[in-house]
Amino acid sequence: MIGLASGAMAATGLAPAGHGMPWWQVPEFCWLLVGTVLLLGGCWGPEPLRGRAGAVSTAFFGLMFIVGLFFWRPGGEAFGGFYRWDGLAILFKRLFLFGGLIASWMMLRSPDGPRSERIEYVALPWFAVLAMGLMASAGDFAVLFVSLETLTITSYILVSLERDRATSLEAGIKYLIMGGLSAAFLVYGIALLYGTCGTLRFDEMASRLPGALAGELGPVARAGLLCVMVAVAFKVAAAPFQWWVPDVYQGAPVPITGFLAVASKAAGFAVLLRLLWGPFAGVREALVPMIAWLAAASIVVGNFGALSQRNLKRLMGYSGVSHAGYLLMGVAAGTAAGVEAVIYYLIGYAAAVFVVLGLLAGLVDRLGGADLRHLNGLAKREPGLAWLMLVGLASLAGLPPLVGFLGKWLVFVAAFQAGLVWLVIVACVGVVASLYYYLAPVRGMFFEPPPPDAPSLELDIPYRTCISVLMGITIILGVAPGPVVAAIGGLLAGQ
Amino acid sequence: MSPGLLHYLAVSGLIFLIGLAGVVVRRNIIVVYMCLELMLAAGVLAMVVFSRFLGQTDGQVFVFFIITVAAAEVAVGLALIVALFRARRTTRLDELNTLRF
Amino acid sequence: MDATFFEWVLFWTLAVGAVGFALLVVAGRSPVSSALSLACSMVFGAGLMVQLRAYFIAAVQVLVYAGAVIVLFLFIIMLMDLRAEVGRRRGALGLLAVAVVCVSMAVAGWRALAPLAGGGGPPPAAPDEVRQFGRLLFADNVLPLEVTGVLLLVVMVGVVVLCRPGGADGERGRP
Amino acid sequence: MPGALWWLLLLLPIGSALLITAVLRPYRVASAAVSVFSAGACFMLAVWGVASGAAAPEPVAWLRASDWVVMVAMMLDPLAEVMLLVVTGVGFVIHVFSLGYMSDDPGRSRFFGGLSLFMFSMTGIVVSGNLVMTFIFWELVGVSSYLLIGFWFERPSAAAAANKAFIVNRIGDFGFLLGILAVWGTLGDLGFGPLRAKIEAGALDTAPWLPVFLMALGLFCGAVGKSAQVPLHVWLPDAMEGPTPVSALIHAATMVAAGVYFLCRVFFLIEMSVPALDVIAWTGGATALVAALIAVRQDDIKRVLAYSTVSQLGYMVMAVGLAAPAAAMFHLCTHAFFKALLFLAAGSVIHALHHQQDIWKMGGLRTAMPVTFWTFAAGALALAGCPGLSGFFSKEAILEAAHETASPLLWLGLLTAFLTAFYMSRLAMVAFFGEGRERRAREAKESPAVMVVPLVVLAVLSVVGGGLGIYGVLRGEAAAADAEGHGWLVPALSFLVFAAGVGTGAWLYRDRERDPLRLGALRDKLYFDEVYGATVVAANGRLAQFWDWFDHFVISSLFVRGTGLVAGGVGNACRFLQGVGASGYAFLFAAGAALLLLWAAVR
Repeated sequence: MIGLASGAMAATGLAPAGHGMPWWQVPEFCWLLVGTVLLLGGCWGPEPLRGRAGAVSTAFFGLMFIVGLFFWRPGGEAFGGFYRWDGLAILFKRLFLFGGLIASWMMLRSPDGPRSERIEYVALPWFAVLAMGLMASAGDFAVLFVSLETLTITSYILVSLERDRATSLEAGIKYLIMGGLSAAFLVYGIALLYGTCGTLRFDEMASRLPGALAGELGPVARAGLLCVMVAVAFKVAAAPFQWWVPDVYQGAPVPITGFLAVASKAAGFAVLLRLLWGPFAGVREALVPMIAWLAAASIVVGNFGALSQRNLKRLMGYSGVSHAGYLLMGVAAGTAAGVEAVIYYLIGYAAAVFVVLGLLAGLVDRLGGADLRHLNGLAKREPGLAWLMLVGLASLAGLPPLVGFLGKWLVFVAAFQAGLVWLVIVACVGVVASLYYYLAPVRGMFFEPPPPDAPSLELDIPYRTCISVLMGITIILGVAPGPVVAAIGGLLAGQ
Repeated sequence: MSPGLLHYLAVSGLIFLIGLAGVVVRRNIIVVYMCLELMLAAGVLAMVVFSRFLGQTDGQVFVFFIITVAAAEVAVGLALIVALFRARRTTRLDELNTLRF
Repeated sequence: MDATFFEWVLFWTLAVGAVGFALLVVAGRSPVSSALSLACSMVFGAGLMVQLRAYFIAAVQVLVYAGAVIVLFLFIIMLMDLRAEVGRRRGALGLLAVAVVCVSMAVAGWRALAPLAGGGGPPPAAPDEVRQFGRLLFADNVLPLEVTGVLLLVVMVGVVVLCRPGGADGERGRP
Repeated sequence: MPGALWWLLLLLPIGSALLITAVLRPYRVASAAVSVFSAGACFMLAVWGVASGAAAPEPVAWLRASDWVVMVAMMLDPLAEVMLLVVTGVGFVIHVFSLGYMSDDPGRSRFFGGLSLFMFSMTGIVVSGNLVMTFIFWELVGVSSYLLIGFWFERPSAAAAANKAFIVNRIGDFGFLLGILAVWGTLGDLGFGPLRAKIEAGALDTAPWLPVFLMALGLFCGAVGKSAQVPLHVWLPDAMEGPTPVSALIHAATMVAAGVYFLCRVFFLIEMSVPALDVIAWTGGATALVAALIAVRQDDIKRVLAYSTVSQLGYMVMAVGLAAPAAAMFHLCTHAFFKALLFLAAGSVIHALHHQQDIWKMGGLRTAMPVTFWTFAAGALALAGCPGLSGFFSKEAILEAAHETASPLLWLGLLTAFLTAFYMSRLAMVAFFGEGRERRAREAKESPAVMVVPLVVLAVLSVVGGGLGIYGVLRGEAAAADAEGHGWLVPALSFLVFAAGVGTGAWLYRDRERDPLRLGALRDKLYFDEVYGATVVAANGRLAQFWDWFDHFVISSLFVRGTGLVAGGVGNACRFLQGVGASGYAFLFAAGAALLLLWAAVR
């Protein structure tokens, strides 16, 4: 009872400005409560409720998202500084809730794999979102490590839940091994950093790290720094640590792919920004060249790797790697403008990815698969859906007036301002090359004949509406970015 | 003069590298997974060493978390491996090759 | 012949044991011998921790790793009735590449550690270290501790779902 | 006119496009009506605004990022006004023409929706007040032309052409984006007004030449793509796959001219770098010559016109490079009139011949389609540079600029002018004179009034366009300074070249027209053919053949397919690496980490 009440209050996030925030105002507790109740209700609840668990979960995601959008105000911290409640955390938490909302909506409606009657599909996203939220709020390496691993382990399970499909399990195993490797690097890196700075707290490390790097143990600290960066690069799917991405994206059920592509990547960036503007703030300048190289490698590998793909999910994996590269450009800029650009880019990327994968999720069994050839002739079978898909892909390709263009523009400008001209040139080459593979499905949809005995495609009105709304977001954010950019800037400045 | 930071760290670093090499070289998923555990154990050792040489306890608390996470990972990983074995009758990594472009 | 000498003897014994068994994990032909080597390596590692007077963590390491985790590994191996690894081994070129990577990392590590050539043990442990440990874990680090609770819940769900009998998922009826 | 009404210029076409896409798709007549109405209203608005000298509307802040602001601003100087009139005017005429041309196409709604979107983007480029807006509309033009070129998407060639146009344009835009960023990096502003003020205040006077050169070159890259200059001209002839009004719209007044217009718009930036001007001038000259050579060998009526367009665009770019942007704009305007006319006349022919485009299957249309013939002749003469017609004046202005700077480009320009006159007379002789070679040609009838009237309007403009005073408006006060004219050399040379070109063409192809079908009829004709083959045309033909080969194999393969190949190679490498399985991933992961560690250790 108390938990419920506190959860309700927490959801409203009535945190007073200033320091000190009672634990029950931490919204993650509310999310934990929802997840647990769903889990228990799904196991032992009455039958009609169990069948509706997916709808209930989606509704709660929507509720939490709306609450987060309208009621959260930055300022304050909890658990003695282990938990931060600032603009960065709020922005990312909204993004995670948005990702959870759309992904659970997709699971609810998609004929592909996950069904709302399987309670683990309903409950696990809540735990994943909870872990992401904590990652974005972490003020200490212990919180960061534990929540990051919680997210990773939840992702293994989500990816491989369709265990009657061999590809799903295979993707899970590959993810597991690569994830374990990155966890090992993270642990070792944290150990080395701890050994040289003598603390795990972000704020203390921020002041001690420059000294540690200059001191006798400097090389050790540097190695630790790099190991942590490797683990973060793994999480955001940056080259050369991106190998798991195509397999996992292809093997997972489509809604999960969308969830990973959007929320998990955003969580990685939350950590990256948190670290670079927290414990590593003093050495950010020194890390910029490395991040810039990671960005360039991701852009090249992602864009060129995607060229020869024949499966849309796999293609989205490679495209996700390239987008990680563009996002890293904004990080490498190392400026407030860069951070704003990254967050704006992430929002637009989320909307566009959900348009493409949402359509795929709704259609995949009728289309007969997720290969590019399955999309052939979509414009003749369902012109409206083909146009939706076109807009999604065009936004990913960065065509104006869609949000993909504006996000890229902001990121490029930030990198250019920081003097990373070579990186901007590489990125422009990548954008041009990306057109080849984003046009491939478009060409198939509009210019190829549909397969001879294609079943009729049907997508119910609410689902269509949802995708159309997402498409509307990509257009509106591209045409009228002012308010959102201003809001992001305001939240970050108030941090 | 008794063994110093260098010596303990060298042991931990060697174990880390051996584990890494094992992850790459071995084909059996279970053995690969053991090698991952080896790498985590190396991290644990390094953490304890640093914690003791700094004269703090924080590091050991963190070690507690590492061990918990490692155990959790083992549980999920082995469950996955069992599911895979049931579905495909294999535990060899190089036989996992259905996911291609 | 003083305490320092014995410390060195102890250190070398434990270090060689830990590293040697780690090598055996990688080199072992059968998964069972790998698992046992892993357990031994962990125990020797725990010995090093004891030498550093981190008794509590050493105990946890032995109990959780060498006890629970390795038993889990062995159990699964037995369950699946795995024989020794047969078939193709990695080619010489592959091993060379691995060696290059590991050696380069070792070189980087050595460069990092070189300034620490001096010896000297750690400062003496605080008398009430375990109490301190408890306070840190349950008071200061309560948030990560709670998250590990969530993690264990997730793991429980995951293991149940992944290993639930019914093979190709009878309730779904998908091919 | 109140300044705020200018916004309608953008709102009307986009509104029409949205209305058609969202609501009117099933209603073909309504779609066409809405689209034509919006185009007409825009034209009236432009005339009204220019005539009343309305001021540009207040700029609106579009985006405020942390330390910079992007405004939605309009810039309406004489340059923009002239271009605005041309774009809306020609656009309106083409809308009307499309009513007839597309009357029996089932996808008419989609077509008019695309046309409106195109008008929106194009108007946007014209009135844009800063580089960000220009770039956005620039890309939008690319998108809408993709939709229009690929309009008949059932044809694989149309799909390929649309893709090619889009991708080649993006290659140019890549340089354009870098150029914009360079401008922003060096001058710290993106609005045309502030930029000009900064340069006039001497912001670039002490700058080293290389960054300024690269900046100018980056901006030029965008124009190279959009205005189809060598080596990115390959998309334009293929873009003929679209419906003919689209060809007229894209190839005459608007999309391809956007590059030239943009060069004039930022001329104050480009002229800060003399080497960049040289690059521009020689690129333009090369384009003019190469395209004219290729045009000589083409048999498809629309392809001849397309190559001719490329050639004329090269002329305009050359003029910009010769520091005569006013002459470039002047030629752009006159060219817009007569090339739109030529395309629409070709469209009228194609419509009457049920989509037959090979000129060797036409013939004798002079009597069957008199209005089309006479208007086509007016356009062809104007293009060839007949004295007294618009093309003569504008071409002469460019040659005069070359003469003034004593550039060798003068001779190149004259050679191109000769070739232009030559292939236009060839086209006219083969298609319109003689007798119909096919039943469809013999049974051809004049097109309906809705198609003929726009032809007449454009023909009148083509004839008198040179005397409308456009040049004076564009040159501003400079016109008054040297109004008394120049020497007689250049006009005389251009006249000579025109006469020689038309004469040669008429002389050769007058006999040629029935020749291929009645072999052995006149031995001496064949003898002439051999002389002809051995001399003038052989040289021409070889060169043209060479360029055609160059065009197809070197440029297409190198830039279009070559990029694809390189990309495919990298893609295959990635595929190979990706194929190595999980332990391979682990190895690559570790190798990446080792690289990072080593990099840090070495530094």
